[in-house]
Amino acid sequence: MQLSREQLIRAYRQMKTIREFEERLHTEIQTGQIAGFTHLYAGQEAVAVGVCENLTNEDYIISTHRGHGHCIAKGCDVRAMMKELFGRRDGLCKGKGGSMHIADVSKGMLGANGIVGAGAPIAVGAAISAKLDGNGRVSVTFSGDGACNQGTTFEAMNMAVVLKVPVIFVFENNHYSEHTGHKYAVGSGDIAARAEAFGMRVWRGNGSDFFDTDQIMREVVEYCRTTGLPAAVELDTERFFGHFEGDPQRYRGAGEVNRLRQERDCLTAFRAAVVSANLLDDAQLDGIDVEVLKLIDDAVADARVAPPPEASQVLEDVYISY
Amino acid sequence: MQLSREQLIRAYRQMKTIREFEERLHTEIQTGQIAGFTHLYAGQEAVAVGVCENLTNEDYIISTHRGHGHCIAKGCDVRAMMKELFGRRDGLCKGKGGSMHIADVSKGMLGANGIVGAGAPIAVGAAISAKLDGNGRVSVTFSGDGACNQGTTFEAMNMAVVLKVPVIFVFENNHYSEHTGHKYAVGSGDIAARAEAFGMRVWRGNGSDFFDTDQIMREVVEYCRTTGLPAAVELDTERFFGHFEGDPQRYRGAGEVNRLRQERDCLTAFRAAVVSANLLDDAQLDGIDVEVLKLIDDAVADARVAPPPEASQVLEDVYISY
Amino acid sequence: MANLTMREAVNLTLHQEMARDSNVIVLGEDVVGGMGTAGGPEAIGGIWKATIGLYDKFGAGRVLDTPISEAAIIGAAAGAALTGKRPVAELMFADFIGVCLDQIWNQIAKFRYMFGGRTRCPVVIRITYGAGVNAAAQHSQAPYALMTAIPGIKVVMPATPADAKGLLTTAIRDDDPVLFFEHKALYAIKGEVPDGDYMIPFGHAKLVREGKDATIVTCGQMVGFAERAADALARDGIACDVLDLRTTSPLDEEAILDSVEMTGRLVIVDESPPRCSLASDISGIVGNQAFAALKAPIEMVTAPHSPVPFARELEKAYLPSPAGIEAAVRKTLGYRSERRG
Amino acid sequence: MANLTMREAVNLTLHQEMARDSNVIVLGEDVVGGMGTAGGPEAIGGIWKATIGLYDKFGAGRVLDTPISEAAIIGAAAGAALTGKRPVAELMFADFIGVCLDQIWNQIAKFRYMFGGRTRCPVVIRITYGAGVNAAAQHSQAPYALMTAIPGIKVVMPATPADAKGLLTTAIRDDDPVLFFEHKALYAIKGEVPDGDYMIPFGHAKLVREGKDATIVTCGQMVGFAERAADALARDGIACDVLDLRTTSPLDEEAILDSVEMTGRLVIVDESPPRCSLASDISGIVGNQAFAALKAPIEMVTAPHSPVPFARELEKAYLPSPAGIEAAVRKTLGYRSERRG
Ligand SMILES: Cc1ncc(C[n+]2csc(CCOP(=O)(O)OP(=O)(O)O)c2C)c(N)n1
Ligand SMILES: Cc1ncc(C[n+]2csc(CCOP(=O)(O)OP(=O)(O)O)c2C)c(N)n1
Ligand SMILES: [Mg+2]
Ligand SMILES: [Mg+2]
Repeated sequence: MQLSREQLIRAYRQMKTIREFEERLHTEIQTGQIAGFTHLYAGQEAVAVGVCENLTNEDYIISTHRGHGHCIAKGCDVRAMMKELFGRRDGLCKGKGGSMHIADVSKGMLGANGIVGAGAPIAVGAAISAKLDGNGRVSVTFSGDGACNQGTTFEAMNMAVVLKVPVIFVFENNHYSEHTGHKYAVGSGDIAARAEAFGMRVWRGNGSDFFDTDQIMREVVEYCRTTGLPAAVELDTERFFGHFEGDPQRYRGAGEVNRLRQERDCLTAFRAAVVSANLLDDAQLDGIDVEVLKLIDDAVADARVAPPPEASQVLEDVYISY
Repeated sequence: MQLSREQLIRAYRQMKTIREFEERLHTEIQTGQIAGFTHLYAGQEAVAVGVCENLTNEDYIISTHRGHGHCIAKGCDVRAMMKELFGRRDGLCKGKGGSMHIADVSKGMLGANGIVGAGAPIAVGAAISAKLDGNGRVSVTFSGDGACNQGTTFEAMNMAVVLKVPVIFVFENNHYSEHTGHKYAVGSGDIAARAEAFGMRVWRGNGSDFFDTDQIMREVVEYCRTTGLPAAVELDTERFFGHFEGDPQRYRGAGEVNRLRQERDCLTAFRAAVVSANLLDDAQLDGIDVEVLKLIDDAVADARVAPPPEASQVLEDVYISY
Repeated sequence: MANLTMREAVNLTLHQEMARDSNVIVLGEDVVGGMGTAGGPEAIGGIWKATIGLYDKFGAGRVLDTPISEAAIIGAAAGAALTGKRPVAELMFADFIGVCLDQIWNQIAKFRYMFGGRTRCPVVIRITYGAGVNAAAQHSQAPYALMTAIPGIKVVMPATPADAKGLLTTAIRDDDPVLFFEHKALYAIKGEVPDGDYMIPFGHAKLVREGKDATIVTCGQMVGFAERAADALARDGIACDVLDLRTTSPLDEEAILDSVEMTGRLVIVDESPPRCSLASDISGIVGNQAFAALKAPIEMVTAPHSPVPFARELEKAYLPSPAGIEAAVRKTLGYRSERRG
Repeated sequence: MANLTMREAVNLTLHQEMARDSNVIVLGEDVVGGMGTAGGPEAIGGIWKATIGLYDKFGAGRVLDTPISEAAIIGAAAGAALTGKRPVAELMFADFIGVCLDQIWNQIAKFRYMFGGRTRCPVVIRITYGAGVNAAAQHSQAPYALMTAIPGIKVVMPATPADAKGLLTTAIRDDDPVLFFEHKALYAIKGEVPDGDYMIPFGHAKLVREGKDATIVTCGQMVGFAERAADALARDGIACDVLDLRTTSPLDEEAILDSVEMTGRLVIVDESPPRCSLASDISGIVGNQAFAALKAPIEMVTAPHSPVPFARELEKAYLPSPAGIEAAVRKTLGYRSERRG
């Protein structure tokens, strides 16, 4: 492990924040206060954090319908995010976007996206900017094992190779697209091989292991920054909740979620690794847990009482001038 | 060579018919009688014929914007085709389709298509029918080296693998998409490798050589008919005219077209092969040439004087009932 | 008669038509559900549950679960239709027309025409649409105008479970391509649905309220809104014809013109933004063909020229409301002619 | 002033704007041409020649030749715009909106709104459109209504070389996304084009003929057709206002209403099929807002409800014609009011 103590603490705090954010949403949604479709990221934290800890504030990411984790990992304001999900006037997107369109371009987070596969070409565009500006930035697009069957994802990979731009295609293979298994829907089952066939370098790793993901991403980001070329990473990971909140998950094997939470929890693995290596101790980690829980508590308390948008705001922000 | 004399004669006649059809169109277009955008197939005949000679009347093909060759090879009526290109009332499509939409579904020719990449998913659908009907038919989709970058082509390949349907993706790599070289626009340069990454079997061959193409297609069609699975074939070939009629072709190397016509003419190669192997003689082939030329002459003469559509027909054939 | 939700009515119709004609096939994302999982096929039975039970009954050959590839789904439906099948494709959200428009607009709608009338392409595309469940900008749109504008396809907008059955049966048996819009906020609404073979012809609007004071024309989710408005107005003695179009292409111009010629006043209610909308379409037709009959300007009650917002308060402000419809009727009734003529 | 074709005017404007602002980039299929060939880059200079010379001048970093992947082209433009560039993407034919609608409709048009106003997406998409060159059903359409219907984008329809320059300059400097429709049959038409910096504001229609008898509203290729009709009518002493909209979103309602309030008679000319069209859109607005001023039904001259056919005779029958416009004006003038009122 090449990470400093600060880096380890930061990574843990980020992963834990995502986890608690999602766990809390899961319960808040039952209360009926949060409207719309919500896709929770719990279980996949090591991917978002493993990727974003290797990026600067100035690098770009494009997310998916399952975007909270990427948002938090890229440094978006957790309280403003919570308000957004509650549909509040001073939510991150003024209550206009909601879960599937949560974004903060000022943080290089170019949006969750409700259209599966739409993000990949947009990430190519961000990489075009980076290349043209010569600022060494890279652009990352997250896609699921389902999204890897959408035409835009392929077009984007080919275009990135043709235009030689520094975009990183991160494939989060959580084995499901909605209620369908990836073994069924992904032709060969091998996502990275597809990227490779377009002529880019690819990596594969364990997305439930922060250290593996971090290590790979260090290499990938370094590769893309220095060569200016695209690359792809397939990370094996797990989602702990349903596809969306309300999903009865009958497609899961018996006890599957429990087993995953036991065996494939990136937070548990992280704690075990750093404690056994004497890098951090349980008390320190517990302290972070308390802080994170307080942050989420406060965010929810805030969001609950925050004012909703005015009806008149429906017509604001359509154009800059018209 | 495993082909009978009849088969050889048929193959030659088909290739020659395509060639003369296109050569004649090239001159007819100069006269201004033929309107619209026309993409000529000359140079690629061994592909269309090598593929279609291995199909039955009942198998399906879907073509591209460069569709005349596929049409003829699949058995469409050459006179009706010519009338269609002249925009005549009793053209193959009543003058409504023209070059880019020429079709005869009764012949299993599901249409030229003006939208690059649109044919591939449609071919998957035809293969779904074939599978469901259990009639052993296969479905073939032709795509260029340009079309292989369009999202629909990838989606179709993946879907064919997932649904396990007998569709054959024939990639005609003529090294150009419009005025762009395939080395530039096709990521790795290797089209078949992309198909392979979806988990299907692939073949590669010389699409300027009828015998190579025929041999491969025999294997491929046999494979798809018996397994019911998809496959892909990349065939290296050459186009002898511009992308469309009127293209100044400045992107070509000096003398390139002449050289290709010298060295990569499938008709010349065919003749040399069958004559040197004593399978057919020059006189026989010359006889076919004369017949073909007469057919084309007649078709043009017919088409020139055929009546145009009535203005009122513009509103016919939009719906079956409305 | 059975009391069913619209979702159940759709499901029942699919069962009946698949049983009736072995050429009917169903395809789309998660229309089976659970493929390649430990839970197994039909573990979920379709994200909207509209296709539940079909896989068990008719098998993998006729009920095809697809990858997330809408362009290939619609294209595959097109190819199957050209070769003798009657595919019913499911598009999970109407907003996804964005990724497969070509196959609808440039392929399916045009095959027959481009091929000189020498083929048919009997595809049905079932599309879930509309706002009201806070699904925000990319999962709430109502792009039926975009589809109505396309020559070569028919557009169906059921407003009740019974209509869903009658119109879907007609759609599946129709030899032209049909886009069948199912409003997600109507899925759980219940109603009496006729048993057995039940077909409703296209191009015939349904008069759901009768009245000589003004005409309200609408379709889909807005029918219920218009009925509420009409009922409220009725309490004040204002009687409206409320026409549920049922299909927007073909459009029942006769029924609209007949009503407007009687009432002289027209309100069109449309869930989409105003520009180049179905509301403007009908306004243009009526303004041209019933000009002399009009006693007041045609009022259009539509969503605003904005994307669909997420927050409850905003989405409520976005959607046309019964109160807004009522106000429009009162406005047209209050109009006093000052026409030069 | 210089006498230029519309194609040259577009090319000149791209040169000027790229020279003026280093954030302006150009991308699309064959916008360079000859990449990866023996002839080398710029060997052809863009299929429409509208982008010729840009690669030589501004280099591969700012002039990006792309694979045939329209969704990725428009998506890449979106991403570049979100991160500070002003991309001008070329869509070779408007019909290809079919394969990239999502990126226009659900992404570019909605980013600012979905993100709560906290970003901008200054993309320009140049789109070649329209019938008249026998390119048949998939290469001849005029889907500006479909784009006009989308909240969040602006739609520009230049009818002359000068307007092409003035409006494209404005489009590139605009902070909102703009769809810029170039009619392929107008590319070779010549006209005087102002030198230097030349901007035309959006939302201001141009009065190209003046007359108090009737109003003709149109845009794009149809402007020339309408002028021919107006000139023919003028010979019979019938004087028409002919309004070239220049932009359909924003729409210059004022100019239309002002003219109709004067003439009382309106003919709208639209190259698209009739349903949910720009013609119906304007008809709806005028019928509502200038009801009292209308002396006759609004006439709409549009293409029929059919795909675009191939054969010359059929395409001619498909397109609105100057004679058809003339007839519509005569029809509206011949109308004698029998309104009940
Ligand atoms: C174009 C499009 N098609 C379908 C959907 C519906 N949908 C939302 S998420 C999803 C599954 C995505 O699976 P995957 O990419 O593996 O991401 P995950 O949900 O596992 O994070 C689907 C089909 C959509 N939003 N957009
Ligand atoms: C979706 C779409 N994009 C672009 C075009 C314009 N276009 C027509 S043919 C062509 C090149 C196709 O190249 P390839 O697939 O190699 O076929 P070839 O012309 O070599 O036969 C292009 C870009 C189109 N018709 N459709
Ligand atoms: Mg997944
Ligand atoms: Mg090619």
